[in-house]
Amino acid sequence: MNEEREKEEEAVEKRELIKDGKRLDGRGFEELRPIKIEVGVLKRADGSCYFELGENKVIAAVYGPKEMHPRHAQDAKMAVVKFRYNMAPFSVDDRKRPGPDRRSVEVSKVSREAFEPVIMREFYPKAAIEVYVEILQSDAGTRTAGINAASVALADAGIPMKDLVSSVAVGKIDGQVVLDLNGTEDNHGEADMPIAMVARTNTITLLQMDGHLTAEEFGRGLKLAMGACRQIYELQRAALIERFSSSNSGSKSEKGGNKNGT
Amino acid sequence: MNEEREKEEEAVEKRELIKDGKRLDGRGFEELRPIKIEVGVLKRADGSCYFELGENKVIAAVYGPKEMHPRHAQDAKMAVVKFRYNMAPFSVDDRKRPGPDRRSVEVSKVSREAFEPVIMREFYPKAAIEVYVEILQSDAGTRTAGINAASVALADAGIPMKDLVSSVAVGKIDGQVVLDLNGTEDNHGEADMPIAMVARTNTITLLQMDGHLTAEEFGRGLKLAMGACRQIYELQRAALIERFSSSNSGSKSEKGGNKNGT
Amino acid sequence: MNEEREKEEEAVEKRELIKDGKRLDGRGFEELRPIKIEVGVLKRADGSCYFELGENKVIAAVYGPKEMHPRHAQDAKMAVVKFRYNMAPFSVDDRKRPGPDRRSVEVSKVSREAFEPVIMREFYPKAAIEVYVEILQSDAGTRTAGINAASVALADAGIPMKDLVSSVAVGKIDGQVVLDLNGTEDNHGEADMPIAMVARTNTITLLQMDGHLTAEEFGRGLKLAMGACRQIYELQRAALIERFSSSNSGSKSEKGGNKNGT
Amino acid sequence: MGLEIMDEIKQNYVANLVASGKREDGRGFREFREISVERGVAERAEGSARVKIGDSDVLVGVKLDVGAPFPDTPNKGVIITNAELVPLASPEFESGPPREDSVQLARVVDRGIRGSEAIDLERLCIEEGEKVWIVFIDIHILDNGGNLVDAAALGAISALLNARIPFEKWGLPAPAGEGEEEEGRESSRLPIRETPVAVTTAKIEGKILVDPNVNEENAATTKLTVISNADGSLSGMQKSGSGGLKEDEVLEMVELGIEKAGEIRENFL
Amino acid sequence: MGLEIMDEIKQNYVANLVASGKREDGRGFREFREISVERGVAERAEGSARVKIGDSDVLVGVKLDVGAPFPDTPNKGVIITNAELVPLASPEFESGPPREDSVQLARVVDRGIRGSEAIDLERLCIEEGEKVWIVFIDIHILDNGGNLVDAAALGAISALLNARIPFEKWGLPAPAGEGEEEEGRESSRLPIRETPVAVTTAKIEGKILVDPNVNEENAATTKLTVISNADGSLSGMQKSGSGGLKEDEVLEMVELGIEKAGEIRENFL
Amino acid sequence: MGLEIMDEIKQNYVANLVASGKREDGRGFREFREISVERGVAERAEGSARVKIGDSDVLVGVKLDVGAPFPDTPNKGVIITNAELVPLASPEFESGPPREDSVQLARVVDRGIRGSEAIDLERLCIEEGEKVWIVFIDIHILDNGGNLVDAAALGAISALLNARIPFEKWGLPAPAGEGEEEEGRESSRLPIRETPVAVTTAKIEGKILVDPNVNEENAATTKLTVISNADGSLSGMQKSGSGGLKEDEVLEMVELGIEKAGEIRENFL
Repeated sequence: MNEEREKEEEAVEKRELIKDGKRLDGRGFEELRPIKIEVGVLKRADGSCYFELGENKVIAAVYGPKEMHPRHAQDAKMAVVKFRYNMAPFSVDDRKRPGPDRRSVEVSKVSREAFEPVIMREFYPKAAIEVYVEILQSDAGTRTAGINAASVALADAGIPMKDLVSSVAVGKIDGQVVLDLNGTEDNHGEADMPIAMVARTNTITLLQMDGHLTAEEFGRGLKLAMGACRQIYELQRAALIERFSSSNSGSKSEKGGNKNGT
Repeated sequence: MNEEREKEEEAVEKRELIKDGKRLDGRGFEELRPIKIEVGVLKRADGSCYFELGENKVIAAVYGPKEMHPRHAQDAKMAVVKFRYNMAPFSVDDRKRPGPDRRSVEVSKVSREAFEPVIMREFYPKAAIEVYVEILQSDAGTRTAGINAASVALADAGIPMKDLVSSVAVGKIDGQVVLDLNGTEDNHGEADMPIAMVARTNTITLLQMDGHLTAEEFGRGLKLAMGACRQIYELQRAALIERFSSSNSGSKSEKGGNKNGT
Repeated sequence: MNEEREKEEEAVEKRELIKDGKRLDGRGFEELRPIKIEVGVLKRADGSCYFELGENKVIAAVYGPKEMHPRHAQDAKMAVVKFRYNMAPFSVDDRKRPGPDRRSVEVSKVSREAFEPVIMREFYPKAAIEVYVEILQSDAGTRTAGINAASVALADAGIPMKDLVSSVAVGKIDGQVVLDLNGTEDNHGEADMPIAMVARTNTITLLQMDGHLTAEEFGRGLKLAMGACRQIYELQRAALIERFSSSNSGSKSEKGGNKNGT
Repeated sequence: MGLEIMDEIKQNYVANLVASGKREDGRGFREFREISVERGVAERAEGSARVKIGDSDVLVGVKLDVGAPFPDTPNKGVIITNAELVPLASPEFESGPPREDSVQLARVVDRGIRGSEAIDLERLCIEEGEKVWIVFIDIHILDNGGNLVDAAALGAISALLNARIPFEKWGLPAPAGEGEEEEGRESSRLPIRETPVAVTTAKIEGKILVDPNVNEENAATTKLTVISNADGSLSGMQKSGSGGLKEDEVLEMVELGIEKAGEIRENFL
Repeated sequence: MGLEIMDEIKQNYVANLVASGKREDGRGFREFREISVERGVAERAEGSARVKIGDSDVLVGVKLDVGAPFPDTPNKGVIITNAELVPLASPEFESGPPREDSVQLARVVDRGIRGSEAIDLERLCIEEGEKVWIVFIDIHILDNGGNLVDAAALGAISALLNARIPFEKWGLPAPAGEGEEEEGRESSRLPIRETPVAVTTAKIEGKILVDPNVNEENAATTKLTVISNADGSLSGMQKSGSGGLKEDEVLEMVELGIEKAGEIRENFL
Repeated sequence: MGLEIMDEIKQNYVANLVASGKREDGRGFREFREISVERGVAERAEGSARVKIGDSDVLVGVKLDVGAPFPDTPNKGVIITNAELVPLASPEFESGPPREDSVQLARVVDRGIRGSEAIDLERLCIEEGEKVWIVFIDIHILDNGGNLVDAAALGAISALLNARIPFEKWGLPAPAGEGEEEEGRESSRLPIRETPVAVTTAKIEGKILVDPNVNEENAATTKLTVISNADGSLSGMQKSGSGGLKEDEVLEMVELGIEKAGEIRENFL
């Protein structure tokens, strides 16, 4: 591991994030990092999901629908979605002070908005649906991993949604548009662009861009990201189907209530 | 400008704030700095005013009467007046951290109390009348400029008042009681005493003193300030009358509601 | 005093907190510091007590039973007890920043829990009983002094309790289990263990331990502390009886209300 | 959170107008409201600009301070962007800790300046690893008539272009290569090398329009802010709002954003 | 905010009494309640005083620390005044961040000490531009019987007069010129050269009276605190409350404030 | 604060079970739920451990930083323990400033590590009075199934045992005496010399039981956490809850705590 890191650092200093047509971690330009999804990993939450994207490790929990507090923040017509993205202090190289900072406030906001188009909020007037995402380990792409986890956790909680939301970033390194930057690529790259999408309808629900891209690169990157979202969507579905089958054999039946399929 | 500043600094080092019977900016002892008043400068606010006093630039907005939140802070007998004095971070030489500090908390309190005697709060039980003053550029005297601006903005918003409130400071430099200290005078002067007054009834509604004065100097300063408040009152009235005339010709008629004269 | 301090410091450097079978302040191992109790020292509070334990000076005030705010924090079955332990900035050698820190949050919590078993909370559903303890001067043992003061102040306020709570710490210095550490002993000692107890029923309502003790030392220390609590209980009772007699002769009769014995 | 009755009526009215191809204030879908930029309005600041776009009124001040660089960029100056949505500007803004709207506003403006490398940060290094110039960009919203982001971003780059480095105040030599052009040599311009411009488009009833006013913002399900540079390249983007966008809508919005940014740059920077 | 029914009844009762020339506790209009000052009550503090005025009970502690001076006064010590209106003292005081009442209290006391130049701050300089003594004045309210300002200000100057500079604790030489008079030479008095005294007057039903108790404070429309020095000069003033004052009322209050301050100074300082 | 109806029913059910000698999950009174400890789960941390006790799930990360020592212990490293009861873990936990539960949790874990002198802090001194290692112990609760303290304390000591000092990252020499045993010599273990283990017992209906689950915690009037070392000595204790304990109950709880700590130490440390 350490040797690997050293080599990486050397390459990075020479601004060589791409070598022999491959990225430093061996991936092709349009290749996702390995993904691992576990559904229903928490007991207290109404729905939960553990999501790994390369070295990112995130966990999402959903509570609700429940009564919205404080009352004056209730919406008489539909449920209010709360979304809290939070990094554990030890999730990054230099310890992060506990509690929300400006970055996490913004990430929470755009992540919430990524779900508002799909959650059937009108089913639950005056209610709150709470989504909590904890970043346990970070290596660039935590917000996309968090959204993917939250999406599965919402389904696990039985919250009615038009469809799942899937999320990934594209970026630019060494002048090349590539999929799903890792931490080294993100630190030394030229652009990063996370998107979230309802894969079945190709509806983009989150779109941010940081850095520098030509309009042509942007268009190409967008297409690339949309394709990758479809891949992730299949993995999310598969994880939920597996959960559904095992859940039917009773492992979580004690929770009851408004679950998908229990 | 720069040369002027240098000369000023030199003079100040020698503690010469007064030269040949004149102040460094050329004013006489009992002379106000130039004043500029614009009414109705903001579109969202129910009333607003831009006020310049020498190099001070302040803007005031009034919202209300509106429902008071939180409800337990309502007064069943009369409207609650809120007053927020705030300095823009770039309004002073050394950047000010955004948000309230102890000084602005105190200034907000005494400014609010300067208006409570004149606002007919009993007309609006349970309501809130909100006054916001932003200091865009500061050169000593911002609280008095803010009160003058707020007074006009309250009238512009059609809030019923017994009369306008006018405000000015007197101070002491080089042993001399003078009117309306500027920044240099305030930094090197011996005393500063802001007052606010209902000019028509000679009722003092704000009175603070900082520094060192004999009782005789105090009495003299008070008279001087009261006289200057009457001057400012005329300027405030004039600005409102002009606004009223132009307003009647329709420029702000879209706002409607409880305006003076619309 | 200064000479005394110097000697103390010297002894401490050599780790000699015990000399010739006596502690540095001349006390025996099982001896309390001098205690002084005054009841009803504050006028606004419903009950109050000033308590000295050696060089510790604390004051406690009780307000209530009164309406609990905010309403959603009310308990429909019983009164909520609030307990705030606070150190004056000048109560310690190095000035303490005003406001609660983590230590005072914890002390407040365990102190509150020390009273919950005895206060007849079910008499006052939806109400709040507020206990405020201010540390004016600190020399180790402030939480026990605060509990002792609060106990008397609760009685002074006429809050129905099953019995008084009494509190003291034991600790270990120079390998010896001793009663009621002072500041020097606490700084250089090996363990500190505050307890609170309902003396009449020998019920322990607070128990914390810091440092290092064998199980045997713990058992011995616990017995020692329980015995000392019984001593303190007698002093508390005596102070209340004295208050009761003088109170009956009218000194605080203007307060009326739900007082013991007025 | 629930909309007041009047807000809802306005919202429907605006949406219906847009559906029928019109806008509340008579503009075309690809048309900005009137813009004005006034530089140097706050004399205590090292640079400042007041930008009005329609009824929106934003004052941006730039202050410079000397401080330590970040450990991982020891030879670069520091940018700190902050926005205060003071309650003076809108009945919806509240006193208290910055809420997500103001955080987002500041971060999007900041992103455009960083992404375009508008400031040559290496030229703000005074002593490597020890002392650099800290550039504070403070956005003060005076009136909210909608589309605050574009006004704030335009105010920020204008204030930066207006700013001088107060090196004499700090007893420092004039920054290399910039001092020559100044007359008094008392200060020096900030090293600005790019002029990012933000353009916000909104989607209402399936239509794309630029520069939404405050009622259009309430009616819009989705907005997209596109920040672009003199060469038409992109240096920042942010979707906001609780709706979704199709790929072709995004591309249309980006194209529109770049076009409008060019016009604004030409006229105001 | 609305007054409770009992408060209102009390307030009317007190106001009617005053209107008929009487006070609730039988005092004359120009008469203070009983005052007591006890110095050196908090032994962990470098100086302290407990002041009671009637039922009001205030403890002031002075702590000294070594720190950096403000950049614009490199050769002067620093004063930091803070007030905690702890909920122990009154059912109206609440836990939480300091509210405007406690901010005002601390600032008015601070103003009197600064305005009168009570402390010779230049003698608190240890090393110009580097190290000076920081004087913390912490006001701790124990019981609120009204007129806290006068009690706090009297406590502050008393605690300052009581304070010693703990130079030995910091391994510093004795401050010049002050060490001689001390026996142990272990500490030295603070260089106090003036004794500002605050006197608060209130206006109730058009009458002016001094040292309002808590019910009188509730009944008063306006209060004026006047801080004055040994020579009868003024070093601070603060009007509070939602009423107004005429010029002659102000002058009467100032005259009364100076007179009463002289009496207090003579008896307690 | 008032218990919801379902909570009350559960509480009564659990209490009645205990009164009749049984536990909700079939355990004996002196029996822990299943425990698992996984070390090295958070790779950005210098040390980490995830501990599950029944449904409780706690992740502890240890980060090391270089900073200044406390003035009164110039030759010792610094421990800072922090707990976040994030709302992910329980519907009762709320966003916002840390509440008394999380403060208490962190302080009790901290107390055990300090009381047992688990870390040889003198070996974390880099340069006396100037530079020492700061050890941050961050407790992140993922799922609250009851008895978080024992899980957090076990996680903390496990993460400390797992941690390496990142001296090379900081350009510092390997800490003396520890580097030898390491292969790559790139980092070095923390100097851990004791393994404090916390065991919490609860009193329900007069019965003492160990490791309460979340329903048992709600039903318990009183809990006692006992932290003990390899030699059976005690290094921390904390009673919580609004009930009281008799002397013999305390002694039973302490004895039970020491016994169970030994078993846990043997199996998991």
